Amino acid sequence: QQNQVVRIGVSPGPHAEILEKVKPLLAKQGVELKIIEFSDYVVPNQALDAGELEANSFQNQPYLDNQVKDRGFKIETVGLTVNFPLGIYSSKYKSWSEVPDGASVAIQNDPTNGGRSLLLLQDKGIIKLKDGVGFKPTVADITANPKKLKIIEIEAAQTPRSLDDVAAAAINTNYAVDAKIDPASAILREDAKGPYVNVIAVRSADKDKPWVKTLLGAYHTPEIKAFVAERFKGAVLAGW
Amino acid sequence: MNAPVKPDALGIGARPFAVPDPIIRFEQVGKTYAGRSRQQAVAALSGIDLTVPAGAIVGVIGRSGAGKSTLIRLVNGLEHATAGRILIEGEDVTALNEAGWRRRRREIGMIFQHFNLLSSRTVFDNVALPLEIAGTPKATIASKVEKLLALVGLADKSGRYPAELSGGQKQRVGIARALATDPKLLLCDEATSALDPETTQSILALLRQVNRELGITILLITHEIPVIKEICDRVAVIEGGRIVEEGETFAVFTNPQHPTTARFVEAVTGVEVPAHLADRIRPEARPGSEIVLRITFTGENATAPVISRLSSVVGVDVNILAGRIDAIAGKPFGSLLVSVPSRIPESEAVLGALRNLGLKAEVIGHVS
Amino acid sequence: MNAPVKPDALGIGARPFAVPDPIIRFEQVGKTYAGRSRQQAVAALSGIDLTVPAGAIVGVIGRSGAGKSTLIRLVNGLEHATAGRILIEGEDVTALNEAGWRRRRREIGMIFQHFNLLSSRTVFDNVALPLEIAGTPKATIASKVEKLLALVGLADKSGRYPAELSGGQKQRVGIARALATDPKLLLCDEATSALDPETTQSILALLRQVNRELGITILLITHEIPVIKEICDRVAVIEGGRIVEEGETFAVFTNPQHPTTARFVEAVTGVEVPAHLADRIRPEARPGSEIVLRITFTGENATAPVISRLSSVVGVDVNILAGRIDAIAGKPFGSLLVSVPSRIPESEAVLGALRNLGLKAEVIGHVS
Amino acid sequence: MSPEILRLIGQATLDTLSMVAVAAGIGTLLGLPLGVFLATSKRGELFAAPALNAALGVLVNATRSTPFIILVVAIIPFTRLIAGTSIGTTAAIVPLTVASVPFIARLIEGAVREVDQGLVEAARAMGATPLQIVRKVLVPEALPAIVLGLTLAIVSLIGFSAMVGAVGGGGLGDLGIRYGYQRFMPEVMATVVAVLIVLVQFVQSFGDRLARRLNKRLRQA
Amino acid sequence: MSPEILRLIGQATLDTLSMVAVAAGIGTLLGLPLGVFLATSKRGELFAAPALNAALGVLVNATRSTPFIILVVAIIPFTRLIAGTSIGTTAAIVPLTVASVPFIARLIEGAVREVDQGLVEAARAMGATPLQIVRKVLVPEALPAIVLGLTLAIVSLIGFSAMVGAVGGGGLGDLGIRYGYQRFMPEVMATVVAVLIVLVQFVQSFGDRLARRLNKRLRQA
Ligand SMILES: Nc1ncnc2c1ncn2[C@@H]1O[C@H](COP(=O)(O)OP(=O)(O)OP(=O)(O)O)[C@@H](O)[C@H]1O
Ligand SMILES: Nc1ncnc2c1ncn2[C@@H]1O[C@H](COP(=O)(O)OP(=O)(O)OP(=O)(O)O)[C@@H](O)[C@H]1O
Ligand SMILES: [Mg+2]
Ligand SMILES: [Mg+2]
Repeated sequence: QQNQVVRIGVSPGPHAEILEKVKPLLAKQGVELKIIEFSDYVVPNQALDAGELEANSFQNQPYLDNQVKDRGFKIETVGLTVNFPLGIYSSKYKSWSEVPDGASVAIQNDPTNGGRSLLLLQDKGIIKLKDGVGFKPTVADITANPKKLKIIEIEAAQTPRSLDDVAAAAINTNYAVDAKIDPASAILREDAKGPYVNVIAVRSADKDKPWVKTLLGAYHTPEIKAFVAERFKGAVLAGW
Repeated sequence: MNAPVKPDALGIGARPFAVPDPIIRFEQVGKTYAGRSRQQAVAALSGIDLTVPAGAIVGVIGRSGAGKSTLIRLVNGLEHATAGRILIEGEDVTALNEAGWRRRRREIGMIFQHFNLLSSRTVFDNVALPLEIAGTPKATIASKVEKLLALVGLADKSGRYPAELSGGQKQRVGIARALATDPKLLLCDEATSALDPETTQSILALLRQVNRELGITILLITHEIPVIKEICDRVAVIEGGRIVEEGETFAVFTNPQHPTTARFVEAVTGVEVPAHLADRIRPEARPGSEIVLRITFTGENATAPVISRLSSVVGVDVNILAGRIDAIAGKPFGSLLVSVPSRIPESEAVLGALRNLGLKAEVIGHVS
Repeated sequence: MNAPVKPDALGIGARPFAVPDPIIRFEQVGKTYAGRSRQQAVAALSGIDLTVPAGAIVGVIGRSGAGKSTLIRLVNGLEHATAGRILIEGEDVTALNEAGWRRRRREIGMIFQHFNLLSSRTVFDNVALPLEIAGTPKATIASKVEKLLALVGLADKSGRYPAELSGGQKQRVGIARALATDPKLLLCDEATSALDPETTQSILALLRQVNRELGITILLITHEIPVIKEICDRVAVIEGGRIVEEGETFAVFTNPQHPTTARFVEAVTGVEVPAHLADRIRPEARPGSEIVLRITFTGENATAPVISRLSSVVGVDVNILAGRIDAIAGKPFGSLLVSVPSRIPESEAVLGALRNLGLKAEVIGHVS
Repeated sequence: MSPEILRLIGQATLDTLSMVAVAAGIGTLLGLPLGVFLATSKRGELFAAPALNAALGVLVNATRSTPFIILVVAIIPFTRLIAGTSIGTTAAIVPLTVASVPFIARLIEGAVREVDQGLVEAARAMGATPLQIVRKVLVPEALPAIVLGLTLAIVSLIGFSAMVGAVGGGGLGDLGIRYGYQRFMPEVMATVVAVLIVLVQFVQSFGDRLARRLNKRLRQA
Repeated sequence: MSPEILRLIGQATLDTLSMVAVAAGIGTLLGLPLGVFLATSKRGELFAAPALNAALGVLVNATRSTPFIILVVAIIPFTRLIAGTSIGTTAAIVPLTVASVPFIARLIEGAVREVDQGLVEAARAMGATPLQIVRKVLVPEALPAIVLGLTLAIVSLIGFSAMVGAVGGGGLGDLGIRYGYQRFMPEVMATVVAVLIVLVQFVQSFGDRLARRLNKRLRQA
């Protein structure tokens, strides 16, 4: 019995929901999980670094690396969580080939998701990005855009709502599911095995604390895997 | 306008032949202000009967808080009567709605006790306001306003804002504004209270002129007796929310029936004993003292050479101590405080002579 | 207080022995209001020399817009002079900062022309305000305020808000407020303009009382001559921003030097020809017509039995047409409009007799 | 800073200006009558219509209480109807305007309530229609306060417009958040904030000055 | 709706109430003197200190013009100093308060500017100190307008508090955004908005009523 309180920062949505399921499992082992939702993607890292959280679970590795590089946080990954494959959807066209030149494409306006969408477009040979931009390209990094696509950046949760206004929109799968869009209807889709598996991060100093093992142990259980599969119906994939 | 002519308490409607409706008639009007929380309601007016004939200038006097402003504000619906009814040109306005009032108000000018000038408008634009509201063409407005400003002596203040004016100047803007639309009826709430006597005179002359030339009826509130005296045909005296006396100005002032009126009249007739005399007056005669008499002159005999006749007929020296002979509504009127030797035969003779001349003479006391 | 006593234009400081500093002294004071954009500046006052001795009641009269309010507002620093200097108790206040003014103002009460009552405070709390500001204890405030409200006749309005008061009631609250702190100096800007004659009398009596009993100096602005007449020791007449005449009230009113003063005095002495007479007056005599004379009485001979002597000595009927005999600053004073037969010997005799009595007599015209 | 970023800042400034200008303009156009009506339609007032007053009050409160982003989503169909799309700067103007109307209305309501009732009485005594009273008395007399209120509203809108990044509205606030904050480019953040401060400072000084100039109640010394 | 959601809504309502209450309370405490000072410290005014006035003006404008999320992050060290943490409801109150102070100050400035200068003159003529003038004249006379201004501010804060989700602040707006907006649960969104409307409606009615009761200038018929 550890009788330990662990404050964990999450983004609203699947991360929070999954951890709600982890919570009772941990409680049995004497770890009280306090889930704190943030609607921002910088504050959870900042709060973790400052000691106001013990862990967070909302980001993927490339994003974390960037944050650490930019802001010098002393935090690091201790385990993988889930992956939200990202797709490009359209309510007007059945396949990407139908999308005409000069069409507008909505992508997310936060660096991670937006960057991911741009990388997806590059992977599919639709645009070219500056060499060596890493995981955080911006619209400004586009070097070739033969289809003359108009890239429109809007909030991630807003992209499903913009489908009627654009030719195609990049949508995180979790939002697609919530918005009752079938993830299978994507006209472009990230490869399942991308670098974008989300992680649980803790302060470097804490990484060997016993509760970290307990937390990961409770997370990486078949029960949770089953919950993810059942609850998100393929939109969120267990990444461990 | 077309309401049936009914007999009323004042007897005007009771005449057997049709008379024009009075422009305003109050019938048993009362006004009670609802009190704020924990404060009592205030009965500002009660049982008011008053008639303002078309074309007349009617004055209302009364002490501070008597209900004068309330009375005048009932006439253009800024306050609503809580009892009785008010007829304007025969129409019962007690239950008039705002649209109905609007029609009426276009024909009624009002000079406010507190001016109520728009701070955001220049003097010119303040006077132009009622004309704009009435939809008068711009060019007409300009000439009309300039004429009015000249009349009230403010031609040079045309472009100024109210904040740049003196108290009396503001009042004059209010007067010009009320006259701008040549209303049928003009309500004046202390229209000259902030003005010096000379300016007051010129404003009263202006009011008299619009009354005579344009037939504008004027209901005028004031506490300045000279103003009433100067231009009012009729006067109502209000006290504690009731009209205690009403009638032709001359009749009311020469023969006041109510103590309030009498006190007001004292001020105009100057029978008040001046302070320097009051100290010296004794109730009983002393050797060599003189009797102080107050002689009241009413219209007819004031032009008779009373004092000089007294002297020549009775053969005593009549010393005028104080007093006033004035013109009220065009008729001379007043009273004098005189002293005559208090020796018995002479004083008796003086009092007798005065009685014979039909004058009221009152012994105030003795002075030595 | 301790400024060196210097000779000045008015000669008061020139006396060889030390005299107390006057409470206020204006020395060549000017005040120009800067104009708003595109409007000219207004020279409201210029070259003002005026002395208010401690303990005196000094009146300022003048026509609307003459600069009276501006003058009074200079005394407590609500406006700042743009020329000359002002001494209060010998201290030059022209360059006083706000803290300095604050000290002074605690000793100066002011009644505003526009009342300036706080809408958010009841009558009681409005009167209490200056006491609160002066840090008076609560209990003292309560008794003081109640006494004052009773004095101005508003005891029953204590809990009301200004919006519930009549014009005159508001003015009385302003008066009570100004008196609350027993100031050394009281500035009254048209303190009684909204009051009826009786209330005015009682307020003036109150002012006289505080002047006599507490030695409060009063600088009083008014356009009501009776007010000046009633309580002012000295009077200054202001016209177009300049003092055109200044002196003891009696002297100024009996022997006005400036036409403006004369016009004001006309109002108080009633020598104005009443309208009903004016129409009938002709420049030339006709058979059987009478001469209309204006006889001016000054203090000394007003008590002499002039009219009756005329009658008995000259043997003519003297008909008093209009006029006033009044008390100005405690001395009788006035003028009468009389008519005497215009037959040559009698009229000549009358004029001669009047001259002999030292009276000013002026022929106005002839009336038949 | 790269010329690209500078270009972005320039564009964002233009976007902010156009969004705020249009939202404030239309907000005033609609908020003014609404505010005046709210101020004058309670029982016993000029336009007495207590039921409509209450209804509009609830509508205004509803719009004011809905979080902006939820408002954006809730009115997407309306936005599409007006702007033809629900995303981009033009589309962002619609929710911004919808949010500004009740805000401006409340500010104007407050200003109008302060007008001396004696002046309204004077106009009524002249037989003025309610509309004339509004146009010739209430609005001109409340103008200095209205100008201060609009200044407050415009400054608030500048802040508010940072939220329209959600629908790709762009503008300075959004740029500051996305580049400066999320991408950790402190110099972009600083520049954006500096531009915003200058902008707001300018709006505020102008508003203050205008309000003073319009206030004819102040005595000039 | 699940009982869990209902519980969340209950908690969020409490969070919103506490955040807004504290922010409005402290905002008023600080915004009132600041607003009064801004209204009275220009050249030639009661507290004439044009330089300080200008400096505070810029500070207020700076705070007002910085997008809320940037403000939140910018003042994290300060938040930690005050609240001991930079996340959660308690911490969220700090930036909310910081944002509310200049907003309330501007509203109060506007209200104070409308006070009849004649009354200030009357108090000055009594020898009142500037502070006495503020306490006995400016604030009481502006009170109805101040109450309306604070009502506006509180309603705005309720809206504003939706943004504190960024630091895990919680509250109704945040709940609406997280569940209703991000998780596409329209019924949560609707419920949250309904609660917000009721809340705002209550605040607004109360403010309106209080302002009317405090306004002694209105004549009672
Ligand atoms: N703030 C101002 N700006 C410009 N002119 C002003 C200002 N205040 C007063 N005046 C002008 O200065 C002159 C004197 O004004 P003041 O108020 O002193 O007159 P007053 O003698 O008190 O008149 P009243 O008896 O009508 O009150 C007037 O012509 C007035 O228009
Ligand atoms: N809104 C109100 N609420 C309560 N009482 C009021 C209200 N208005 C006036 N009164 C009271 O009604 C009475 C009559 O007021 P009114 O204004 O008619 O007096 P007035 O004769 O015009 O006096 P003044 O000569 O002083 O102007 C006063 O006692 C006053 O206090
Ligand atoms: Mg009155
Ligand atoms: Mg004056």
